Amino acid sequence: STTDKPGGSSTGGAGAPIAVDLPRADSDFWNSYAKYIPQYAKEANLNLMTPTNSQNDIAKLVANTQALTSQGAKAIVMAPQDTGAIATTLNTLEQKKIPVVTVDTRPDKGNVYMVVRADNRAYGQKACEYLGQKLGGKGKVVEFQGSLSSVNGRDRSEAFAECMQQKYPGITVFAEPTEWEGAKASAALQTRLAQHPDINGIYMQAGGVFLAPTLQLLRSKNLLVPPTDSKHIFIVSNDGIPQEFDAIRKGEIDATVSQPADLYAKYALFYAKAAVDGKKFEPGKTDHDSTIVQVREGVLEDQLPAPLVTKDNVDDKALWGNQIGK
Amino acid sequence: MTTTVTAPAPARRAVPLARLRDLALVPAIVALLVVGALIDPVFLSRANLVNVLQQQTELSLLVLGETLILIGGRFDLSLESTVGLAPALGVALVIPAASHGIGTEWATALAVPICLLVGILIGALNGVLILRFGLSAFIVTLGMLITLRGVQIGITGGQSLFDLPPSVTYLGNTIWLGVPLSVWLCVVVFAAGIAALGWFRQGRAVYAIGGNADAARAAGIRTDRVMYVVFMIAGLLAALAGLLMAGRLGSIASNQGSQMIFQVFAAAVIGGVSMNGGKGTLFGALCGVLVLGLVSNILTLAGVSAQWIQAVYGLVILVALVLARLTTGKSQDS
Amino acid sequence: MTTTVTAPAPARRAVPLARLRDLALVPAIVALLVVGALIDPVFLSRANLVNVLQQQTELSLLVLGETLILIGGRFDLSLESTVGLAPALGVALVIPAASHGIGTEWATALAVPICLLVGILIGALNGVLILRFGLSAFIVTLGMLITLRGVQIGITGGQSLFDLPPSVTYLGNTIWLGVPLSVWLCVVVFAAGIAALGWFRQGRAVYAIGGNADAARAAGIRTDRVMYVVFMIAGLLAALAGLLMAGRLGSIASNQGSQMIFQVFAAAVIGGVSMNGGKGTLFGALCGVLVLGLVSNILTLAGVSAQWIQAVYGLVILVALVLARLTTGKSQDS
Amino acid sequence: MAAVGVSKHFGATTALSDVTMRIAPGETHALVGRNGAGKSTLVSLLTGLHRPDGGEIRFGGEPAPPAADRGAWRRRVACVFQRSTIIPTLTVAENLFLNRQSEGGPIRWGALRRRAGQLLEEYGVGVDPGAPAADLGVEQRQLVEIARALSQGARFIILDEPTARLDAAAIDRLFARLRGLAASGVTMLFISHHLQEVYTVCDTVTVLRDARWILTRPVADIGHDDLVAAMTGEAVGLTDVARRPPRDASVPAALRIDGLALDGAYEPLTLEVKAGEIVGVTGSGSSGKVSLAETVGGLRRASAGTVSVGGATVGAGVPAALRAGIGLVPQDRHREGLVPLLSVGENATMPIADRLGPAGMILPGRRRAAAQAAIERYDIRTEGPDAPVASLSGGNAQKVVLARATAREPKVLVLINPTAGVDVRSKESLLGAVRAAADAGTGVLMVSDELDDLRHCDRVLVMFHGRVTTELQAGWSDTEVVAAVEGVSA
Ligand SMILES: Nc1ncnc2c1ncn2[C@@H]1O[C@H](COP(=O)(O)OP(=O)(O)OP(=O)(O)O)[C@@H](O)[C@H]1O
Ligand SMILES: Nc1ncnc2c1ncn2[C@@H]1O[C@H](COP(=O)(O)OP(=O)(O)OP(=O)(O)O)[C@@H](O)[C@H]1O
Ligand SMILES: [Mg+2]
Ligand SMILES: [Mg+2]
Repeated sequence: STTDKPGGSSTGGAGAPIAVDLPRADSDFWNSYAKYIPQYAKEANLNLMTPTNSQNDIAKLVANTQALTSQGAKAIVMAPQDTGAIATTLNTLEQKKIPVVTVDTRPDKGNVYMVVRADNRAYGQKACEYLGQKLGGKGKVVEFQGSLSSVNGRDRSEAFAECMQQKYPGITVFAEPTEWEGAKASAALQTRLAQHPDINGIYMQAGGVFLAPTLQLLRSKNLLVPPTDSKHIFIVSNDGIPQEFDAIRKGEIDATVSQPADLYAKYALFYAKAAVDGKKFEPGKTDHDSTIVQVREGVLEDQLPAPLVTKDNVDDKALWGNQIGK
Repeated sequence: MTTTVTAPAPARRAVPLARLRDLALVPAIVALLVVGALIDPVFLSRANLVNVLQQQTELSLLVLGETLILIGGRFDLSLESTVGLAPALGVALVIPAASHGIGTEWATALAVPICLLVGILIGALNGVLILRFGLSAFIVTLGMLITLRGVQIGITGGQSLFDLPPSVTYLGNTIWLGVPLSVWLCVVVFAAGIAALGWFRQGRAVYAIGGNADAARAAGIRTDRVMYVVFMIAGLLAALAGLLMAGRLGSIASNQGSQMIFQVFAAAVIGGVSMNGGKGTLFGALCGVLVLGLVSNILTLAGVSAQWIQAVYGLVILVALVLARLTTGKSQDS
Repeated sequence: MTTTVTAPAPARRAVPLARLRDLALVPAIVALLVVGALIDPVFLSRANLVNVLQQQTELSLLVLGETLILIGGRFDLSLESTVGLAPALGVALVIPAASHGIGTEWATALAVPICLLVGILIGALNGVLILRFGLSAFIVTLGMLITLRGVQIGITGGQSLFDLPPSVTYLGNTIWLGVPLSVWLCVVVFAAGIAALGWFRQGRAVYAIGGNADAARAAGIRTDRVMYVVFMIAGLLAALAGLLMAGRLGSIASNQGSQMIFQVFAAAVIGGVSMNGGKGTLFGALCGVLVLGLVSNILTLAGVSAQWIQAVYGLVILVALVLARLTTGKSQDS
Repeated sequence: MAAVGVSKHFGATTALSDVTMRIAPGETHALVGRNGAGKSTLVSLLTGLHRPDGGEIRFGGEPAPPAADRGAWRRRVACVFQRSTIIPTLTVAENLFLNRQSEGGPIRWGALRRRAGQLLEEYGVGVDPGAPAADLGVEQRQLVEIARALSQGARFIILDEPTARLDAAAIDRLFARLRGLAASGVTMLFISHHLQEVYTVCDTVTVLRDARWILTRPVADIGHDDLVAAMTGEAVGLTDVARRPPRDASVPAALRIDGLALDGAYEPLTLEVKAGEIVGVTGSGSSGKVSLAETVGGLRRASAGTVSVGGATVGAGVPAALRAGIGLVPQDRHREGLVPLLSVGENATMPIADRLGPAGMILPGRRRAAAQAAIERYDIRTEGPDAPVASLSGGNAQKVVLARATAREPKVLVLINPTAGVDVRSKESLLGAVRAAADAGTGVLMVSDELDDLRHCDRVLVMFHGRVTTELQAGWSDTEVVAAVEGVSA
């Protein structure tokens, strides 16, 4: 609803108000995350303030944070897409003794109570290993890079490039800048296919934006063939949305790294509550299949598992993409 | 009084500058073709050139609409949001709620007509605000740009629409005689546009309105009515571009078309269309579209690093401009 | 022939429309303050209002620069890239390569002067291309917008710079008498601007140039020189805005300032500045900035759902426009 | 055709108040009045461009068509507007046939250009129908507008100051054509500030003053002085131009032009204007007279030669010219004369902005005072110094331009067609001001097509194809000038 009483609790829970800022409203992954937030807040009986949305704009995030603080938030969950520019805000919040949990991204500077994140370098790594293995160490791979100004895009790109260079030097990688835009990816792939008709692998750093354009293009070029066909192009995606699972079931793509939208929401709220309650965490294994690491002084990071989904485990009920309707 | 009438000043045949300006980009296009061929022989392959054309179809339709409006002396920024909203609405009204539809589940055959109708309505709404209420075109369409995109996000909840009915994907996804249907479509639409602007009264009226609206009114042109039609045509073309894009990409992202408006203006203005109205041709604008398409294709083929690609792209555009200036020798307007 | 001399038509004192137009947004601002107070008592708290002001400081500097250029009848889209590039270059030249610097490691005291100088140079470059080469301002600055952003990404590799020297963070991060220094700075700069445009020769010259450049030239105004200065001032202000933003955010993202230009134009045009030159005031533009800031603050406080916030924002802007139109009763220009 | 009790207001200005005027079919009706009397406003009502606030327009007894039906208006009335309605971005041919390029169906450009060529030839306009209208000179534009209006075949034609920008030969050609049209039964409404023309071509005359109707009479029944009295509301006649006392040969030269030339416009020319002397320059279209004045005023850069004022050479550019003490009234007040959005006061004081306050500051009080002085001195009809200059009528706008040119009390005044579109009384006051400036020691170079202007000159130079061919001392006869302008020796 658009008119929830501001500052009030939309979940009706008790305790200190906890604020959540959503990073954007135009991506499937984050919209799923947004849906999980109130759901888990209810489960944990939290006093959740109406979430704000910073629309992928750091200036809006800062403004939202200030507004939420004025409205009495005792802990803030955010997902700064620009990891550099949030530093000052974090300092301010620290001075005001308001703990921050960041989701998906780790600030370059400044202290936070906990970073809830999957290891984005691992995404790139997993994709590289899967492709390298399927291609037998040689071939040509197109990589749709995310925006260079986002840490996730950079981590995935760097890890993918390093791994390819070290482990599979026989594979040529074409890294296409896309700014997370499907149309740019489609145009680049089309051009690249004309230049190198023998391309046999694709790594997409975000299934939400690249999946449909890629499939549509390959379909129109009759390149969407089963893995048994020699013309098959191996595709690894990233995100774990239901559409990707469908495509895996149909054999149109081969794998995706499931970025746990549900766990992000669940543990972001979990740590926010823990912070308000004054709990402390130490590096090491957790009770939910993950590891807390200390990335630097003042910053702990809970690295949630991000499973590689292939035809073998695509129907696993535990995957968040199988839990929501499309 | 008797006078031998002095011979009228020698009517030196003026160089048809408008004509020249139109062709100003042809050398640039040739140069780009040569550069492309040198960088990679694949560039000149039929497949690659067809790709370039197909990738530019949506942009070219938007540019056509925008050029009409610019020639008429107005302005429309909201086209890029129409590219997203029109097909999104058309699709959301027909697909089931499970696929992020609105839940109305109208007959799928209605998707395309709804989409086009939405485009026309948006154009009409712009027209009402600008022509009837006398609001500034820039700020109205900027407001519409934001609002329409917001409505799309609101309706779809920010999700991409994946389950497109075949009628929607048909246009952007069909090949006729080895060339995408969308390319044929553009050829037809541009031919019609060039004919209308060059040889028909209603088309010439747009030039007159952009050149001097008062004079056009004095000459009996129904300036408002003509501009309403122009805004609606532009909306329709934007909706059509949205359909093509949806078909080509197989889905409608909630940011479909976003950021295109800068490219639209770049293409039109590089192609010699004046921001002050009354000047420019569709042929020139089309050349502008091709230049942009060729430049990005070549940069992709050349494998310019992600780090520097944007700087190179911008620089190439600036150089193209300076060259166009030197070839025509005509100062451009602000 | 006899005629009774008719009395001259009563020269009723004309309502100074320009003055009225200036104040057109004041009721809107008052209305927003009331609405905000009703929605959340926090809204009227000193802290919140100071926040709103601080958040708008950077935008307001850009709007000042753009308004000067618009009044002079030109156009500059590249300001938003200057906001990023100028401080990025200033910082990259002084910080060590390990912090993503270029490696020159000049004296840190140079960061701010370099930043401001870069802004001025970019303005001068725009001036050369537009005034000297006679290129279209729209397309030149669009090209610059892309190129400058590309250069910033190229230099920094797309990384944010976050080891900023204290001189750079000082301006955006200091509080004087309970109010951020950046707010004081804006107050001073705007006061200077309003005085210059209203009561100084060079300021009035900008209006004359935008109103009719030929007439201004015939009246002895050095039109090109004035416009060079205006472009350089705008570049300088954009660089300053970049410094403020860098200080406020504690780092310089490679997309710092990106997407701001739409807001800049929205604020200026809502504030009554004409896109056709010669019309508008800094006070009006400042009101436009405040309206935008208040609207977003209120929408945040009201907790409008993420799904619909953008649509609501756009709609509010459109409504503000229509209201401004109805209060002044003056038709706006295209 | 009738306007019955029409009124029109623009904001606080009353442009027409309860004006009733009937024009009988077939008559040639003159409409005269001072600048700002409301003539052009009446035209805009009669052509359907504006709707009257009160009263109504009727054609042949029937009410006027609805405002939206432009086609119906155009069938009833054709008009040459005072403001240019030429569209500069289109070709001459298309301007001539705007919105009637074809009878439906595609336009045949070749045929259109040929038709345009014929039409232009009939009116003696030597331009290429395929050229963009932006390339036309002021006079050629005016001729194109006239040709367009007369060729539409309407039975009622309005001409709002058609002759203000034409030279004598073109005016003669126009009048010959108007007489032909009148003979064929076409009704005409003719507006001019040249009362001579009213007597030459019109049957009836209507006078407007201060937005009100004053009288309608057959021209034969009203004398020149009475007409002027009706227009001005003062029962005084025009005085003959007083001869100026001869200049003393020892007076120093205010302006010296030495071998000045502009390629393609005029050939090297040497000329001296003494302090207090008024030198007229005339010639046909494209004789180079305007270019000459513009070079002296700093608007154009000479290709050879020098201009000097009081012995010191003047650099290129307007600022240098201003500094040297040259004031300029440019040819086209809309293009180079005024900044429409700014106030009367600001336009009039633009060149003296540096004198209105310390350190580049402009003190509003001082500006208003300076502007008020100029308004009074030139009798500018305006609501006051703060009114936007765009709201002035043509003649009053021209006075603002003159006020601007004389703001710095120049040593040399360069005027280009200074009285174009200015009413009789204002013309007198304008020229009186010029004479007063000359009497105070200013050297005046006046480029004009109008014999009335030239009569105030101490001597008149006639240019032909870029060269001064004739020099006439005061006391010349009209035929001498006309002959010299046309390039035939008298
Ligand atoms: N669009 C307008 N807005 C405001 N005032 C106007 C407008 N048009 C005309 N006026 C005013 O109406 C009055 C009549 O103007 P109009 O142009 O009809 O005079 P005119 O008799 O044609 O004068 P001229 O001989 O100088 O052409 C003037 O006071 C003028 O300032
Ligand atoms: N800067 C220039 N370069 C080349 N040719 C020019 C230039 N200025 C004027 N001319 C040409 O010189 C001729 C004289 O021009 P000018 O405008 O001085 O004539 P004019 O006597 O003022 O005519 P009119 O009465 O029509 O204004 C014209 O043929 C014009 O096209
Ligand atoms: Mg008039
Ligand atoms: Mg001339």
